[in-house]
Amino acid sequence: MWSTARDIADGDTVIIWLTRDLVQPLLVTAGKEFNSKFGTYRHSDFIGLAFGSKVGSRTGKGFIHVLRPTPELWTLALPHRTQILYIADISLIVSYLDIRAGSKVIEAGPCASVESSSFPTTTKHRVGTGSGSFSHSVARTIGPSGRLWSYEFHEARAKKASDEFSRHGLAEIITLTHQNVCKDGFNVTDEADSVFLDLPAPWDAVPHAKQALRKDRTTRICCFSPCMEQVLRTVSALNETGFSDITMYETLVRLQDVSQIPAPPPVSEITEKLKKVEAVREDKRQRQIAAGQRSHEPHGEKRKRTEDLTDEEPTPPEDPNSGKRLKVAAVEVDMSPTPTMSVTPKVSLSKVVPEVRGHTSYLTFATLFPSLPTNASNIQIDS
Amino acid sequence: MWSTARDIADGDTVIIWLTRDLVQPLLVTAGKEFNSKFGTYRHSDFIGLAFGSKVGSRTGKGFIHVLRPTPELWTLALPHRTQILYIADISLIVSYLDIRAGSKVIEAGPCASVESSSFPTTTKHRVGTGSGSFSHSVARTIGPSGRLWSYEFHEARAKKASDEFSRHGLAEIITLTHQNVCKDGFNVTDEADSVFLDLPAPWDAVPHAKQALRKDRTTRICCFSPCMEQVLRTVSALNETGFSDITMYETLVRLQDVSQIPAPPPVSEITEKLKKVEAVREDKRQRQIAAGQRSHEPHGEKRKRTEDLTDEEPTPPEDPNSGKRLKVAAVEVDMSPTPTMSVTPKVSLSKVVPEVRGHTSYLTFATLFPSLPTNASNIQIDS
Amino acid sequence: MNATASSQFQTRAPTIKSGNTVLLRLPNGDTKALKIDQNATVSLGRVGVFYANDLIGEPFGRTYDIVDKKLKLLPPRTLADIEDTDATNELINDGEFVQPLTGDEIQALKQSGTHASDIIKMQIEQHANYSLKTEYSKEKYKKRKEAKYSKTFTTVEPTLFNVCEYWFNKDPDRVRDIRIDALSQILNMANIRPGGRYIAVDDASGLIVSGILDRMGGSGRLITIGNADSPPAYPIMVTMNFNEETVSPVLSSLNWATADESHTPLVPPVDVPSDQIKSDRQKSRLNKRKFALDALNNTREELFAGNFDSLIIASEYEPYSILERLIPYVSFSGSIVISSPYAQILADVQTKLRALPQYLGPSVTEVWLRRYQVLPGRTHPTMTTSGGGGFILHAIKVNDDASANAMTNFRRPKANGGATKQIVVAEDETMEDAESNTS
Amino acid sequence: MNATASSQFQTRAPTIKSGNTVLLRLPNGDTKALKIDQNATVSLGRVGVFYANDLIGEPFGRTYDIVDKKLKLLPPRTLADIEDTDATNELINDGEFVQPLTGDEIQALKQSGTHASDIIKMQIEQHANYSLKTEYSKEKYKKRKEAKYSKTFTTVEPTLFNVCEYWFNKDPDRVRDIRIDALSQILNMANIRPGGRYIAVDDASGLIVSGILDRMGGSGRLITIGNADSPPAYPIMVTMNFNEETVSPVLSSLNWATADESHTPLVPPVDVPSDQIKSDRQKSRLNKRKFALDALNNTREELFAGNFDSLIIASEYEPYSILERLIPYVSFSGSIVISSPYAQILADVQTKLRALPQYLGPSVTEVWLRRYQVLPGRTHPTMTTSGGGGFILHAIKVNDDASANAMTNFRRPKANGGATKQIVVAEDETMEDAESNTS
Repeated sequence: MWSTARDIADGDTVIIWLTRDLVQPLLVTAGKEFNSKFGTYRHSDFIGLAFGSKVGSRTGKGFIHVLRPTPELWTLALPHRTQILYIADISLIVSYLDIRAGSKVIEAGPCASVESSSFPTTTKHRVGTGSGSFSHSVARTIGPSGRLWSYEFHEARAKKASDEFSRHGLAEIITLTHQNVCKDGFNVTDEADSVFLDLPAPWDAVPHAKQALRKDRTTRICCFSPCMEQVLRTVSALNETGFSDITMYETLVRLQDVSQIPAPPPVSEITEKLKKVEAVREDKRQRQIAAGQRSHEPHGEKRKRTEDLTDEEPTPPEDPNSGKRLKVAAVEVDMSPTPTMSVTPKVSLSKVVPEVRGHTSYLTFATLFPSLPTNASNIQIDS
Repeated sequence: MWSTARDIADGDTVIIWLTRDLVQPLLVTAGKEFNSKFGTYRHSDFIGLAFGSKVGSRTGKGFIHVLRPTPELWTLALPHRTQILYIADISLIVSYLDIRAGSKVIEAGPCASVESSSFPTTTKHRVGTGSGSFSHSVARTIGPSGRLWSYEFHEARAKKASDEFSRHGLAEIITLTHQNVCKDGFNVTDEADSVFLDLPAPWDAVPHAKQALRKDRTTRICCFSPCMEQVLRTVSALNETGFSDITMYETLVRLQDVSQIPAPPPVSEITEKLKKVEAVREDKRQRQIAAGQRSHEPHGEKRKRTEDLTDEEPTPPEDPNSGKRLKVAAVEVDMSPTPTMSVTPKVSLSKVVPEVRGHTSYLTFATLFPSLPTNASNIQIDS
Repeated sequence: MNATASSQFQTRAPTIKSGNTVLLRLPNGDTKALKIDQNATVSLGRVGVFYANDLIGEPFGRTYDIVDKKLKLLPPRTLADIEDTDATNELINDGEFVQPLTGDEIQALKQSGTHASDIIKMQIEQHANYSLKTEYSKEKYKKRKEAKYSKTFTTVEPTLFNVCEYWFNKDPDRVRDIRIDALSQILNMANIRPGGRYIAVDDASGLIVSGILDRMGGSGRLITIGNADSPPAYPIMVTMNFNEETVSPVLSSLNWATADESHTPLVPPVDVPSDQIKSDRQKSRLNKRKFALDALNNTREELFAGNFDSLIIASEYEPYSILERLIPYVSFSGSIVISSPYAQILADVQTKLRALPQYLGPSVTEVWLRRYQVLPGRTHPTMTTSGGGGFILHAIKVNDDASANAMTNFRRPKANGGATKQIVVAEDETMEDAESNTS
Repeated sequence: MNATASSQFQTRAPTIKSGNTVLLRLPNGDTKALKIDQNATVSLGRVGVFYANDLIGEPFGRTYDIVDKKLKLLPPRTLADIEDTDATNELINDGEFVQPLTGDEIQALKQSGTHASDIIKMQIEQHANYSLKTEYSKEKYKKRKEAKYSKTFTTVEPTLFNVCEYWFNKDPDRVRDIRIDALSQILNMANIRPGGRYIAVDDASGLIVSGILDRMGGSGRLITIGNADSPPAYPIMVTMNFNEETVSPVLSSLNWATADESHTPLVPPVDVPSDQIKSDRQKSRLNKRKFALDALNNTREELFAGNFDSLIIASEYEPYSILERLIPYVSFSGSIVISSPYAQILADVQTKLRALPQYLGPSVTEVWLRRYQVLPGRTHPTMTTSGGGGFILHAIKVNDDASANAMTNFRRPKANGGATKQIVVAEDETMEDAESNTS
């Protein structure tokens, strides 16, 4: 897999972190340049630095972070960055399928069939081979003693993924096959510990999956489907094929939006401000009346102005949310809530970000228990 | 509806609040007694008190609160108190169906049909006539100028609900009919502003609902179904019957568990405690060695004991979560996290209660738009 | 439009009137609020321009096509229509359909008067991968494009649900994160009904005030406390298009200074000796001022007299400081409902209320709402959704002076004191000991 | 049981061994953890008693009926079986089926040796409303009752998923509200893999340690820091039934005193002059003590040498105070993962980390999990569920000393200082200005 050395070497894959929303992979190649809106960098500048270093651009304007790849950063760096949200799905699937050091796993990307044409191909929703998210995560978890058989229906995607796995040093762990598993099944029998299907019509592949799973131990399957109708049909197929403990989960992550703000002020603050506004206005009116009375000018313009002033009403702001500052006579009073004292403590308040992923897919899980022994000393068979 | 007077009168329905988990309705009847594990009360003691009063028992042991009924308290006081969770469903339905002062509403409880036998009768999940939650809430909202036609399939339940509505002064607002609406439909035509169906097979009643709804304005329907298969079939029926804007929601409330606890202490606290444990143990060992060396007794028992003591190891607790107090020699050190100073501020921390309602029902909504005019001056018809 | 539209529905008119601010749903799914004035021309940007008079008198909820600035009525969309058009963005974003015309190019074509269907044709022809797609997909893609560039729109009835959804989607901060499920629960928890009497503190642009007024149907009383020296402008009320009778007999407003019982507002004199009145204009102004002052004094008196059914708070100020000010005016057994975007703000309030026996059963709840796409064969929750719809604190105000209510001489004040202290614990919903108010 | 069970699965044995603590699922849905010892008799309360030897050597996941203390192997349950039995409580709780026999009566019958099917028959006969029910319901009710009083149980494989679910359901406080979805994300975010090197602070009964060890497969290094003077006992590891090779080559523990670089632990002398050694017993004890001291010193040296891949924290102490202590030992580009039951605790930490450039991209997420019942015709989310599964803070440790990494002389420290300050804002995921680290 990716380099585990402390420092970056020529030929390493690194992850360039520009901002949280702008993360991309880079194959370090001495002599090449990396250009971004955060400046220009020579690849050779990265070589010899520790993974995880902040690097300033050659012009001194801007900087980037050069990170060691992980399956999670790799997912974050994929073109469809919403895929980061699949960390919830991927990690739950790995746990439920009991994938760990040395596991033998099958995954299959979408296969087209006449039947599936009425179901979404779920390109957006895929975590399978195509995107590589699941593959990289599983390869990391099973390690060098494990095995991942990955099946991809689209030839071009299969080629691309295969190249990528080789570049990332995963060729020993991942075997990629371009095959329609719904029609042609898997190339192993009684060998896999678990199967993950990211297919529009997983029910077509379920019997093949049973064949591929080993029968001497408990094994598990997960079908990843965005729509409820797919789930209902998958559940039937799993049940008919002899899987047990059929269950279904949905999982998501809800990113929190943490803001540090002054503690909300007590309402006494605005009360005092409003009283001040009243007082200022009345004071101004009194002074204007006094000025008007002192004036010996004849009735007319001046008088009228004074009269107007005594009648002065506060100007209603067009929108109380946009205009917090009320002009009262010549005195301005800030009406926004502010801490009464400068020592008002700040508080960190957390809520879910305004817009979140509301659904990825339904995860239908099932278990295939070892076949019952045909004879046993202390155990009686009841079927 | 229920009394709006300030004080409780003989014959009023009140809500007795014993604890949050023990709330019950009571018809105040002079001469009767109310007995509970929180003491004994004479109904006549309540008469003349303000609604919302705390009342001590006649023995001086315990007290209760006597509240004015609201549809929400009524729901809380129902035998299946988990129904309180339906406040989310009921309030959203009222909003979506645009139920307000003067609305004319139809609601229907479960009707049995051959077809529906494969679907759950959802007794547990009903908010319809049977429980009265929805009826009371709607009656409150539509007020004296509104009208609620309530249909109930079970004769006994219909009778019970009818009596209850009369007792609560709702007879003018709610008309209860014992009828199988899936078979026999509703008794009004072109008159209702909205329809709410809490039926195992709502698709059977959808065409009847269309007939009952007025056609001169936009009207709306809601079908309340616990299972996804019911939703799928309802959506089809609504579409085929000519409803538009078909959509589906789920809504829940998540009660928060707020605890006021000392702020989590810094890890320096436990660090210092552990160092103290080390120091105490070493000090004890040194003193024991010194005592052993001062002793002139011959080798043997005493010597062995000292030797043991010098080798003393801390006793591992069987379970670190159960035994926080480590006995070190004769000195006890409290290992639980505690505030370093007595002035450590307390913090209020909030999380969702450990076990919550995960599902009530799916709410399938649809809209029936006014019929298109057959002729119109400035508008061309395109169908 | 229809004479049988019964009188009880005068909260808002069932048809569009001149001066209404109407929500219009555009082909791309956006909703716009536009004022519809008699004889005016209404512009919907790239969707087109039409004569406002065509909408006046129409019922809400209809769909129109704009043809030569005139409106052509279309039948309501069916599920099949939706299925063919709703997933436009899904297809376009999945990276397979690369849009061959840039936005600028399309804009130029439209400005040159090219018809939508021609633009679509051009798009399809230029589409690199298009020939690889099945006939089925082709047809779907065409329909979706047609929808996106069509000149149709739908008027949205200003129900509380629709108006809340519009404002929440537009700017959740302005409505203090109150989603429609939260608003619905707030109104039910506060027992809003025709004829009720309520106090509201609404810094949520008038969303709560709109909800209360909609439910009251012109009967009852609502006093709001605002932050400004002038009457609060609640912009959401504009979108609701209330009839005047829904609002004026019901709603009065104070601010935090005029709502202060200990404060005597400084107002210009209204009782000016008649010999000092110099003009009819001044006289009329003084009359108006007197009328306003009387209204202010009446509202103050009414508030201070108390016995309101509920107090509803959605404020930028610390909620407990508001409770301290306004709780005296709530009747026993009345509800207190406080909304906040943050659990922490309400957690702090709940901790305070638990220690005070006049607040019964304070609870903090988070609202939870999930919408589904229900297209045939493609049912699933919506792919993106709002992160949160807010938190609600509810409590009941009670008369905790049990000794005043004791009917016997058996009562021992001390034992009762103990019990009073214990109930603070008993109200804690995390406690399981139901025996705790036995002293 | 099967020779082809390949060598890489030695993290835990695929079959039940004597001494294992096995999870057993009972007919009422409860799961119990019981130690299975050779030649012992195991009691499952009212479900029955059986000989432990019948389970030893069996693969996990099988279902048995207890007949005369012997185990009779049953085939795995199908969906039809589940449909008939799963809703037992639903039916019983809906108030229509009133249970005519009390719990005590049933207990008495069972103790008198009455067979389950007879008890069911009696129940049915006594059931008041039973005759009113359809034949279909009768059959269903009978099957459900049978399941409830049957003497069957299923062994549960100690996968991380199953063990986490068992402990979380049993007592969420003891696992600090870490639900399986949270645990799974923690392990992935911390990049746990065979051969990795990790530091963990696990006050969650060893749930996190168990997860890390399960994923490491006996290869790599894990140092944990505990709160006690003695090695931490992680009770959840017992339920995992790890092989010895999974744990001992990988796991070492320190406590907060011995993990303090500035502190020299006070330990009894190990280098006692040979003339002072009075007995073989003392000598052996001194050797053991020396071995323990060497191990302690080695672990300390290893920790202080740093370069660990990740730091995982689930502690009752304030997380930032832990970060301050342990962050020096995490390698650049390494992950920091902190779990807490409370959003507020992590919000406070995130606010601190945002101001510190060595923490890249700190984010706080809430986990969200929903389980469904998938019985034919009755698919819906489970009616009750856990309220929360915890919150996770993730950040990446970076070498923020950009000047040390500057490859040119163009760099202007001051401009860079400005940029450094700006990135605190840039990492805030609520900011949309992607240009902010251009100085």
